[in-house]
Amino acid sequence: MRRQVPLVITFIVGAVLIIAAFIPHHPFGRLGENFSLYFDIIAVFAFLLGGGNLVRIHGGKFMRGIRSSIQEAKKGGGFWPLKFLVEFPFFAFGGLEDKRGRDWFFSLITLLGFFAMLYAGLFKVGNPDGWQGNVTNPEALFQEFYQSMFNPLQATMYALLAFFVASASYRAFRAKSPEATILLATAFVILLGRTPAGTYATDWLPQSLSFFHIPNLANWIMAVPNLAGQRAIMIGISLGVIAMSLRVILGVERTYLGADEK
Amino acid sequence: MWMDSPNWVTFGTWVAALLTLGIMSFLYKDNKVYKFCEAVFIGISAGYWFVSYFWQTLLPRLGDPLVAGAKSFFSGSPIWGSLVLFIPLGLGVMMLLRLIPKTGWLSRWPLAFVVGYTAGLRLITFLQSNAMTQLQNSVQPVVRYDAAGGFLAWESFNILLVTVGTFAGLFYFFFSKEHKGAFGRVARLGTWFLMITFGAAFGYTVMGRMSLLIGRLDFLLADWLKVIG
Amino acid sequence: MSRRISRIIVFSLIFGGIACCVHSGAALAQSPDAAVRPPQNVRAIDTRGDEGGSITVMWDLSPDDYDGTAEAVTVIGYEIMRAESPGGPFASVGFASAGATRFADASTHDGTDYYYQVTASTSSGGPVSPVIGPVRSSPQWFNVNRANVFIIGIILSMSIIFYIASARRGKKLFIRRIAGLEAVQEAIGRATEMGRPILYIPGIQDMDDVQTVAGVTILGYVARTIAEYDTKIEVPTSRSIVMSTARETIKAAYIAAGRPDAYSDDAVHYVTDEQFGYVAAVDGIMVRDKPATCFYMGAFFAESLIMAETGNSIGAIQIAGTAMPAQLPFFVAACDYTLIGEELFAASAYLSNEPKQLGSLKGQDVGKSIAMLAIATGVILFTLHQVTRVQWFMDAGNWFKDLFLLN
Amino acid sequence: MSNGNQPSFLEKVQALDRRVIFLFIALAVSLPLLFHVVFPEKISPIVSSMFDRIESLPEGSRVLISFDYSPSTVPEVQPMVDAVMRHCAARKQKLYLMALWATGQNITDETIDRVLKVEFPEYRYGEDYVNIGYKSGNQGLINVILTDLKKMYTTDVHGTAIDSIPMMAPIRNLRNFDIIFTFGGGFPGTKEWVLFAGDPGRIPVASGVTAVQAPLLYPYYPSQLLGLMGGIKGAAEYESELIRRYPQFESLPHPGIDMMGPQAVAHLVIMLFIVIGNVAYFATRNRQASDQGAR
Repeated sequence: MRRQVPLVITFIVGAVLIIAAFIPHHPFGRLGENFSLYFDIIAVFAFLLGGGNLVRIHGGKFMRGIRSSIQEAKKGGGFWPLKFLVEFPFFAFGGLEDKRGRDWFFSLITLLGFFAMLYAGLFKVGNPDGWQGNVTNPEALFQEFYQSMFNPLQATMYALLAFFVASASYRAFRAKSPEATILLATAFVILLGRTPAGTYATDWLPQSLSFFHIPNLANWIMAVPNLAGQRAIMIGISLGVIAMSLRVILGVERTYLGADEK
Repeated sequence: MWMDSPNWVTFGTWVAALLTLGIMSFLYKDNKVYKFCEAVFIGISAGYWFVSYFWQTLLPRLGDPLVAGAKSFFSGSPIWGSLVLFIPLGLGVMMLLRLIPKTGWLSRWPLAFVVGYTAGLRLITFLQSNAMTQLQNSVQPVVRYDAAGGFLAWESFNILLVTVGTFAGLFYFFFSKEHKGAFGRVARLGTWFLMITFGAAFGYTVMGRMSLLIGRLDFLLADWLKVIG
Repeated sequence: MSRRISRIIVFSLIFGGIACCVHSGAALAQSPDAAVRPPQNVRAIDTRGDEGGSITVMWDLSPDDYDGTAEAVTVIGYEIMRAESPGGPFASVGFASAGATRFADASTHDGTDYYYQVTASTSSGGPVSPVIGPVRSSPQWFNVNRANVFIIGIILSMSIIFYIASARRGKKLFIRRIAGLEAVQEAIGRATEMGRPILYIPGIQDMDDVQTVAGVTILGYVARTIAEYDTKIEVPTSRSIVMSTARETIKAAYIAAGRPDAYSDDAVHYVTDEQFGYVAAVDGIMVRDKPATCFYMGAFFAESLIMAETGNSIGAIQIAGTAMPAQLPFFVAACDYTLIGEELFAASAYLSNEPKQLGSLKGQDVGKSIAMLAIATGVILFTLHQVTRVQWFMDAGNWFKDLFLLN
Repeated sequence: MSNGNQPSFLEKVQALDRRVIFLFIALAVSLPLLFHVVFPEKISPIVSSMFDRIESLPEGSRVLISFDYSPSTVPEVQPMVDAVMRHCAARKQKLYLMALWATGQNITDETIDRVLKVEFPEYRYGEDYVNIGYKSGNQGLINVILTDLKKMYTTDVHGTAIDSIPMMAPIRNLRNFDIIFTFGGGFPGTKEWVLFAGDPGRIPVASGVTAVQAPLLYPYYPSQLLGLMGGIKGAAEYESELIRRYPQFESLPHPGIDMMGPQAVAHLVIMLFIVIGNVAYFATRNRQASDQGAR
């Protein structure tokens, strides 16, 4: 029973949604839109679980960590709050893999960041338009946090890719097999085609061989063989998705639903 | 406002610059500064997303319509539109029942809804956008003539190559046939086309990734250190 | 529905545009006072296959519209006028450019009687057609315009369902080895030997992406082996629903392996919805916990390479799978094994080793065969037309190609 | 493996610490930024065809520029727009500015304020340039204005009647323009301009798009598209050709060229590492083979 009901729900929701794609009449015509709204709402409720999980993990680390730090400070007597404050930096920046949970400091930072953002956002702190103001108003504290912290962190994390494409191509582009050689050669031509060097390298070629002019060759690769590969991947994916969806709707695949205890 | 004062702007730039350097230090090795930046990032981004969900989904799409529905209920107007919203509200609450061990099994209902929704919706969208559109684009003559009747060898060759490549690629994806013999050779050709696709996409993306790094370095050198104009 | 209408408009506009513009240069020289005739044979019907609220008006071109031979074009377009009584007042509801022969008025109320007339617009007013009507709009129960999607969907679905059913009846099916999936067992074994954890990333999208569903189901089979081997698994998620689903999945795997007591919710934890915040955390987990094996199964964006390169730097065995074409090159470059597109969706069926799941893989192959057959048919028809110049091949090819037209 | 336990130099190179690569990439990007390293960009035919067209058009020719993009693609697209605008203004051509994207209208104003008003103060609004702004309708809009521009545009962005703007007098439809430039990176954009204006109206269409979009549009060149610029590289090519012919522009910002310096060095560094990796790989493989042969 506990397992049957979810299977029936999945089947009905999936099947109805498929059929509704062909029925313009109310209420089926907008069923997809409505279900997508339901999904969004469920996702917000689920966030209470996710956010709760985040707070629980880091709250736990923080509590355990600070307790052991205080105990440490209490050892050997004396005025422990003062000792705690003096030792705090050492605790906070102890070893990276601190077995005694002294990296509670980082959990504290996460919690502070989380609640600061909630405070600034949910109460619209500093919003010139007050409660009615838009949460994305650039003058509010929420957006100020976004600009000075969120934005640089995100952009820098993204920018790390510049380094990783370099290290990945150094390691992966070795002519170890025919496949690897093709991968290497294609990437090399395209890379060359993106620099002035590509233009100069083949500039001397006569007009009749203009195809081998690197920028032309790069464009040709993008437009012809690349297209063929893309198409095969796309058609394959569509069939994969159709089969996956059918397995889920028909209840053939049910791993995600969990199992009954006992 | 106080946030517009030059000191505050400088402070904001310094915070941004130090966070930037902190993340970049990870390239050398993991360290405390990176860990600090990571902790900040996780905290504020999780908070940021929740605030966005709250103001942009929960209130306008559930809260406000329900309040409006309650108002019209008391004024005697029809409220069907907002009654329907009790479905997602109920499913959302069921989601939270995980927290109570006895009712935890009920949380599978919203999960079942979500997975059924995804399966039904994606089946149709992928059938349309991937399968049918690609098939439509693939159907074209592999022999071409220009308006005057002259044979367009190069164009014809290219289209033939795309068609052959698509077929070979699809051969590679066959699961119920061993990649052996003639079939195996075509499938191998398919992997070559896939490798060209991957190599091309890789090489082409490098420029965009470098632009991101240029953007960050430009911020550090121009906005923060002011050594370039 | 409005998409369908806009497609109709687009198509009529393409042909209309081509038709009228070739000669519109000449039109400028013409005196606008020359008497033009109105559009002929105006009809109005309820728009087919919609949810109501739309009426399609059609007409034959004014004889003074460009007809392929005329030297001059004087009609620059058609103004569609509507009223609720035959006597008017008529108000414009839209404009179609010269050469167009239909217009969908999407501002009607179902059940109301409407009357239409169409004006052939010139730069100085223009003649109007006779009034037609009444006509009403109404919603339909089947969208005939999508009949082709319906039929192709049925064909592909049936081929998959057929093989699921026949496998269930016990028919033996051959499925080839998939290297990336054969490596799963070995990769888990390696982590067990080394006493290091396994990191599983189910993508960064929510459960409404079918790739995430695939990622979570694969997690189910991976977790089964992990439960048997008693290896530690870590699943950081970037979405809360994925966290809940992954917990259910892993728990079920531990129960199936007969070790429900070994399961703990802590294996799966939420990090943040933010793409790069999530990656920052995953990178941190990698360099600190040093997992022996990393799985990346699901939908990925730019972060794919950040994770895969960091995973590589700690010497982990990495198995990736995604249907994001833009990220495949990076996984191929940085991981030991990569499931490409369709293989990601086949993985859970393959790993389950259940006949009916494997049957669906055979069904997918039949689907691919049908797709190739369709491409081949169309290509041959059009090529024959090019070579032989027999019009019939062109007509047949166009008919065939339109089967895959979305409208 | 080579004899002994010590890995040879070549083997060390093969398993190079990635931080060495990181260091080189950091230098490859930051040094050109610091020292303003620029490379002579050689203009490719696909860009020069449109440059030459502008160059060959007589003074007072009518150029339509459509701003079909949003702020998110400004960093990539704007350098191309600035370069083309400068070129047209230097050639004293009449600029007609419009947008298929709602977000394009503000960018148009911003570009006018930054480029035209500052660098070409003699340019008069309504006589030398006009901003007719954004209208909805995407390709439908193109289709209508192909036959009758004033059907859709009765006023410019400031609400001035089109008929009272001097430079609009000779314009009846798109065919009255000598060239159409479209800048963007999505829908609607270049494809729509080609299919709905360029092809049916036989009007030359030139385009500047994001690097991601460019490969999808190459098939239209040269029969349906006069020329195409893709991303920063396209901008750099156009800018350098512009500076070569009009040295007075050298002092103005040329973000395309500036960005291409670090780009080119970084690309070369990556290619260099690929070559080194392969040389080391083949060298050790050959030595392995000969070692085995000797035994």
